[in-house]
Amino acid sequence: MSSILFYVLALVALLGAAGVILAKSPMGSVISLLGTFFALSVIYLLAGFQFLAAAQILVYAGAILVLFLFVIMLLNLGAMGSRFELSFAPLQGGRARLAGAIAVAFALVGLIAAQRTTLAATSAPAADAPAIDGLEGLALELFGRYSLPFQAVSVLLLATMVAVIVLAKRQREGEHGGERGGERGGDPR
Amino acid sequence: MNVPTAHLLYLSAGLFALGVLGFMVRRNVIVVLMCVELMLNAANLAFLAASRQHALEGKPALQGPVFAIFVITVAAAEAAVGLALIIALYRLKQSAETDAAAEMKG
Amino acid sequence: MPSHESHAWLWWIPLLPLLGSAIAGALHLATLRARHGDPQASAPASLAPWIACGAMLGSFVLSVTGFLELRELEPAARHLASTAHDWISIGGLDVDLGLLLDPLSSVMTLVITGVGFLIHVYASGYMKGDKGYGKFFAYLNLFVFAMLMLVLSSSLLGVFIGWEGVGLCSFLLIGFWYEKGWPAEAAQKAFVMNRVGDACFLIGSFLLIRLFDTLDLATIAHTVGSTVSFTDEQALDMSLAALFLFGGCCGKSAQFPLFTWLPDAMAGPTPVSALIHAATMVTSGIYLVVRLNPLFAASGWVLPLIAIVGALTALIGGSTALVQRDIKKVLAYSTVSQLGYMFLALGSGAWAAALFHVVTHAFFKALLFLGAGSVIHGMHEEQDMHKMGGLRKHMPQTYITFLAGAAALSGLPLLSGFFSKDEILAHAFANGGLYYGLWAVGALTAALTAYYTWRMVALTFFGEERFDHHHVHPHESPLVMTLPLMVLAVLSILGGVLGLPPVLHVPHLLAEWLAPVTDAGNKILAQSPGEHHLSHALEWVLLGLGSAIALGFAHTGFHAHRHGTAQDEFFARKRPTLAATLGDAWTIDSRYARIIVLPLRMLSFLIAVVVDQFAIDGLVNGTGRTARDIAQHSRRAVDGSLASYALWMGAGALAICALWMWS
Amino acid sequence: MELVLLTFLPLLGALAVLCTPRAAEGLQRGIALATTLAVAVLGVKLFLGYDVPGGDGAATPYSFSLPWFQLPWRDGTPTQVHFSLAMDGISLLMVTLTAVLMPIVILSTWGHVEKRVKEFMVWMLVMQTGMLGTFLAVDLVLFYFFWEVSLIPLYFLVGIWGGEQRLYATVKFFLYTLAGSLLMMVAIIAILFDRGTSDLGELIAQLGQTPLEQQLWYFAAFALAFGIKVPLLPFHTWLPDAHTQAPTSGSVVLAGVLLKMGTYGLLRFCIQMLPDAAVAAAPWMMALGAIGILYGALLAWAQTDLKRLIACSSVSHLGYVVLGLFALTPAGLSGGMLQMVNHGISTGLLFLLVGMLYERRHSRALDAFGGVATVMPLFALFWVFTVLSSAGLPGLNGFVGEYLILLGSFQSSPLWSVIGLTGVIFGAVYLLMATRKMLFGACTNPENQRLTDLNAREIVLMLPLVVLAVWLGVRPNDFMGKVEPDLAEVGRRVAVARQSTAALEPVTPLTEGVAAR
Repeated sequence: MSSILFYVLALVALLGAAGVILAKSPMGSVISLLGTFFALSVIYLLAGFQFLAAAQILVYAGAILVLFLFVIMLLNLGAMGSRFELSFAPLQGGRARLAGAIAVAFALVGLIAAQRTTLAATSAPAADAPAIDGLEGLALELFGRYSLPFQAVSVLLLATMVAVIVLAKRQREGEHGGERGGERGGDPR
Repeated sequence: MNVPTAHLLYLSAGLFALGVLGFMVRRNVIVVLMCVELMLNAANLAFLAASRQHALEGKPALQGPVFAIFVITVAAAEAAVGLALIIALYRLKQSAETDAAAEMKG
Repeated sequence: MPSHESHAWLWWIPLLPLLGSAIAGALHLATLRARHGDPQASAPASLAPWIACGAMLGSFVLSVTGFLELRELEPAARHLASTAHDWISIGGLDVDLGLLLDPLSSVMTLVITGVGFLIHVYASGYMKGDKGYGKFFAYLNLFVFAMLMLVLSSSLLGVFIGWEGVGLCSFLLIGFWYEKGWPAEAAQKAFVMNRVGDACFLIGSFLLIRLFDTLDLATIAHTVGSTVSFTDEQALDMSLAALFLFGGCCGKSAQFPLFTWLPDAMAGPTPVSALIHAATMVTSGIYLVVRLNPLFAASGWVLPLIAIVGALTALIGGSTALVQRDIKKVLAYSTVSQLGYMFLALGSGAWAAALFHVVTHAFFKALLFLGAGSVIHGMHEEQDMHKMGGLRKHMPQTYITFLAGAAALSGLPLLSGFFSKDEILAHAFANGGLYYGLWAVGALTAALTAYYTWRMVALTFFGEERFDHHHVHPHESPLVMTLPLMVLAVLSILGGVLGLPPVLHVPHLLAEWLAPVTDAGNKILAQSPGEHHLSHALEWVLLGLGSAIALGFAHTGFHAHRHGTAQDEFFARKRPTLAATLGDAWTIDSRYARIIVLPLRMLSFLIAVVVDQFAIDGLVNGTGRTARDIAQHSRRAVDGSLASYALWMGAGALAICALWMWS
Repeated sequence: MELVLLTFLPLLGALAVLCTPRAAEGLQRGIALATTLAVAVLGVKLFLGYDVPGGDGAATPYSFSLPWFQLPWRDGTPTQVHFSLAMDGISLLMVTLTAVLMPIVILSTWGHVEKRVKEFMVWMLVMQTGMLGTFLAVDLVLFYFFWEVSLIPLYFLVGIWGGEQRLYATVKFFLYTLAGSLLMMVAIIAILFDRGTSDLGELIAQLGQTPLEQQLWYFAAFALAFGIKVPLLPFHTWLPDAHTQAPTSGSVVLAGVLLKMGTYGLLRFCIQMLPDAAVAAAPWMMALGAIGILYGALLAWAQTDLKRLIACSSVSHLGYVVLGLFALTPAGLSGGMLQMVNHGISTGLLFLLVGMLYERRHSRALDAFGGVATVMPLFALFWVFTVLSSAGLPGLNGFVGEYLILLGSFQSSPLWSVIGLTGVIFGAVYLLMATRKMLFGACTNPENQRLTDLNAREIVLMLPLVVLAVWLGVRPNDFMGKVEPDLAEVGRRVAVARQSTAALEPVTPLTEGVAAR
């Protein structure tokens, strides 16, 4: 029974992904992306990764997508009230055809790579088998072997925060630097 | 679910291909960023599929999730910086179209 | 082999002229500096002729003492070798520079220094007042030094030093009046043609090294003379060596292929023509062949070739001299013709006869050139015979001496020319076979010689005076010029005594004197087929025939032109094409210009412009340009649109995946 | 120890010049002249003191070695690169020529270098260090180091003080030579890692064992690098440009010494170090040399610019040297060696004379002159003397070298020797053509009439070279006596190689074709 659920969720994920590309307004893309994330989260659950399913929802859907939403609202890009339309405009034109070809090629590469791996089909695990990413195993791994990358990632996050503040801060008058283009007349360039 | 790992990987390939397509086709920078997120998710899925396979064969399978976690954090950082850039770009050019910023040419 | 104790004094024979040349040169430079002061000062240079003549006299005296010393020694051991200076001992090549006075070189030194001294005395009068007075004597003495080195050196490379030194001095002296422009071209032509000959000379020397592993002339002559049989490979090398050495001689002694420089060399002052282009330099080729006579004797087919080239050159020279209007050109072509005779003699194996003709020719040709010089000097640089005539009244001494020279040249009986020329013809006749034809050509040329000589005498000294009197006042040359003429006249008349024909039962002085040198060659020739001596009766017939030809054609030549240039105009009108071709030495020179010089000049232009600038340079600059173009194109790809960058990234990532998949 | 002093004395001089104030040009010239004179004195002392090493292979009297740096090699053991200089018979003549020529070059700059004298002197002295080092280096890496050091200064000398299109000329010259030397570097590295040592002595002993195929590849790389520098036929187009645009002193040094680094390299690294490959490639190199002679001569004949004509004559003269060296006979090798020195002297003199003419008349076109001899007799005297020395008149220096080369090449292959011999004829043609156009004829052009004759400085400048030319012509043994043993040694090694290659199956044309490029 759960295999059928997987294929349904797979389809949902793919449609969501397509939705992201084809949505007319960025708001539409955000929503379809949200759909993909939910589908993926359930797939993780089915595959036995409980922690990661939760993480997917909390971090991806909860944090990153909210951030996107926030930015779209801030720059009022998406037409608020409109329906969720799709438009195939981006797929027209020579450039799009080339992009399509590259995307198809990537898909093929992925498929061939997947076939080549020796991962034969296996029997279903017992329904109540413990989660693969059991917390204590994961914690031991994360803070044991991968403690260095863990520290590195935390530094990365710190750096990102600093960068974001500097980049997005609105320049108040009297401070030089940053927004030069705007204040002083037309830039000669 | 006794779905063969290969199918999981097909899904991941499909998602990745769509991500790439969006990345190259869309003109709105925010959607491009989203496609990048999509690609990263596809990668995550592939990690976990492999980890699931190792777990089913009884081998230690914790590397997958750990990498997935790292991918998530990196994706978060990348999205944050990307969006900050978009805000700065928007303030400069009043538009989020990729073609707006075309001065940096050879 | 050379006597053991070394005669260091021999070195003084060539070194005296060298010293003279250095001092004269210094004097010339002194006058240059003095001339910066006042343009007329030429005091220092006036010393130059005394020093030059002194040096010549000194070396003549030394040559005579050397000759006398040789006479005491009994014939087989007549060699005076000097201390050898170790010149090159590099890379397996050992060359020692030493001087060797033996009968052959002593005769040559006597002629060079003797006639040279007379010419120096003459030149001190002829060149007086010339701006480069000191420089002239410096070059003249340098020339004599080079000629003496050529004649006295014991090794072939020593000869080559003289060989090129002589070429250099003839270049400097022909182009002496370089302000006039065309003498410089004549000088360059002479030097380049000599260089062609020298290149053949060098190849000959390489072959000799390959054969005998030494360049010492005595050893080479000795080895060839004493070796009984040669392998055919060696024989080929020897004939090739002989051929190439003969090529060198052609260049230097103006024989058929390389003779066109001699008539142009008349651009130089007349004493130069007398010394270099009559008496000494042009005879160096004959000296070399006589010096290596065993090699040439044993070289099989090369000897007849030399004879043919000699006869051909004689004919060309003789026929061209018939129609020349410039008195010096007549003498120049006559020299070419007489040199042809000498090589005809060498070709028929008569080494002594050839050298005898060298000596007599030196006397009467120098006399004729100096006589012509005195005429030109008197006529204020006028050289065209059609503008002369009746000068015998104005220049009696020059006229008489000129007559003696002309008589000797045309071979009138009992004079030196008669004996030497007929001896050559007799030897040619004796060889039989092919040489009969060559004898006929020789006899014909003897007739032509008599004709053009007396035509020259008639046009210059007889008939009415064809020059305008108020401009030109012909006058007799000063004593310092006419005295050498008289001495040379006496020598031309009595010169025959050196080599009286055997039929008169009187010893042939020169042949006996040269015996030690020419024996080896004669022995080899004796072995070759064909009888080589004439019966007495046949000799008398030949003598009679020779004198008949000489007298007859001299008479016709003189009387045809006695009354002026009518005969020349008549001939030019009736046979214009023949007159033109003969006038231009059978158009050989213009053909050289068209067939050799022009294509080479085009080739050099082709190389310089097409191959060098266009092809190779084009290639080099081309690579530079293509690099820049590639950079230009790739710059356009960076056009600032994010979308295209995204595409490039996608394609790049795809390529890497594909590569990774299929590696 | 003297070798280190000899090599780095010019560098000290350069530093001294650097410390002088910019305006003190007289002082700068003085220091440069003093340094070069000191180097000349030291060079001559070393030359005179050089006694031929006794038995075979005895250590050469002057040698100096110091470990320099290490390079990782196979299985951990590092290769040691030495800073080793040594002067043996082969480099003796060239070192002395470099030392003696430089003071003359510096003295000649009084006439034509006015602006930025300080940098000029510094670059000249640095170049001298580079040149001396190149001839003395006995370690491949060190050789390459000095090769580059001597290359860069000339780029600036021609580039700053040159003629009108100096930039084009100097960039072309620099890139051309650099491309060649990079290839050489590849070969050096390959040898270093193949044999584990870069010391010439050991390499000479060991390189015999490497397979002929590999030797040919090394030979090709070295021959190409040196071929460009010599310049051999197809790679010569940079020389006329570099010479016409270079200042007089620059072209004297370029012609006098730098071109010989190419032929010296051919002798040292292509023949002495790789005898088997040299024997295999000899016919091709002799062909290039002989054709180069004719090509250079015809090229010179068609030139209208005087300096370009002399540059093309250098192509022809160095064709002789290559013809001589690759004849691989004792006469050829010694002739090639001697001709290197001769060419330095006669072409150096020619360029000095053209420089003096250029300083007075500011034109190099042949047609601009005519009848100069009437106005400048002393100049005419020196010019005719140098032309004769360059054309190889016996009694002057050109002849002995030329004769030995032609004799040597005749012994190994008569065809190329005869072709080279025609070069003798054309050599006279273009030199005399230039002399006639310039010196003889009537002096009509008013500008020519105002020319002043040579002054004392210029005569003193040329006297040493004139004396050397006559001395080399009359007594060449004094110079070659010291060089003979080493060249004989090279000749012996080549003879041995010739037998062994004759025993080997003949080299397949392919590899030979490779070696030819």
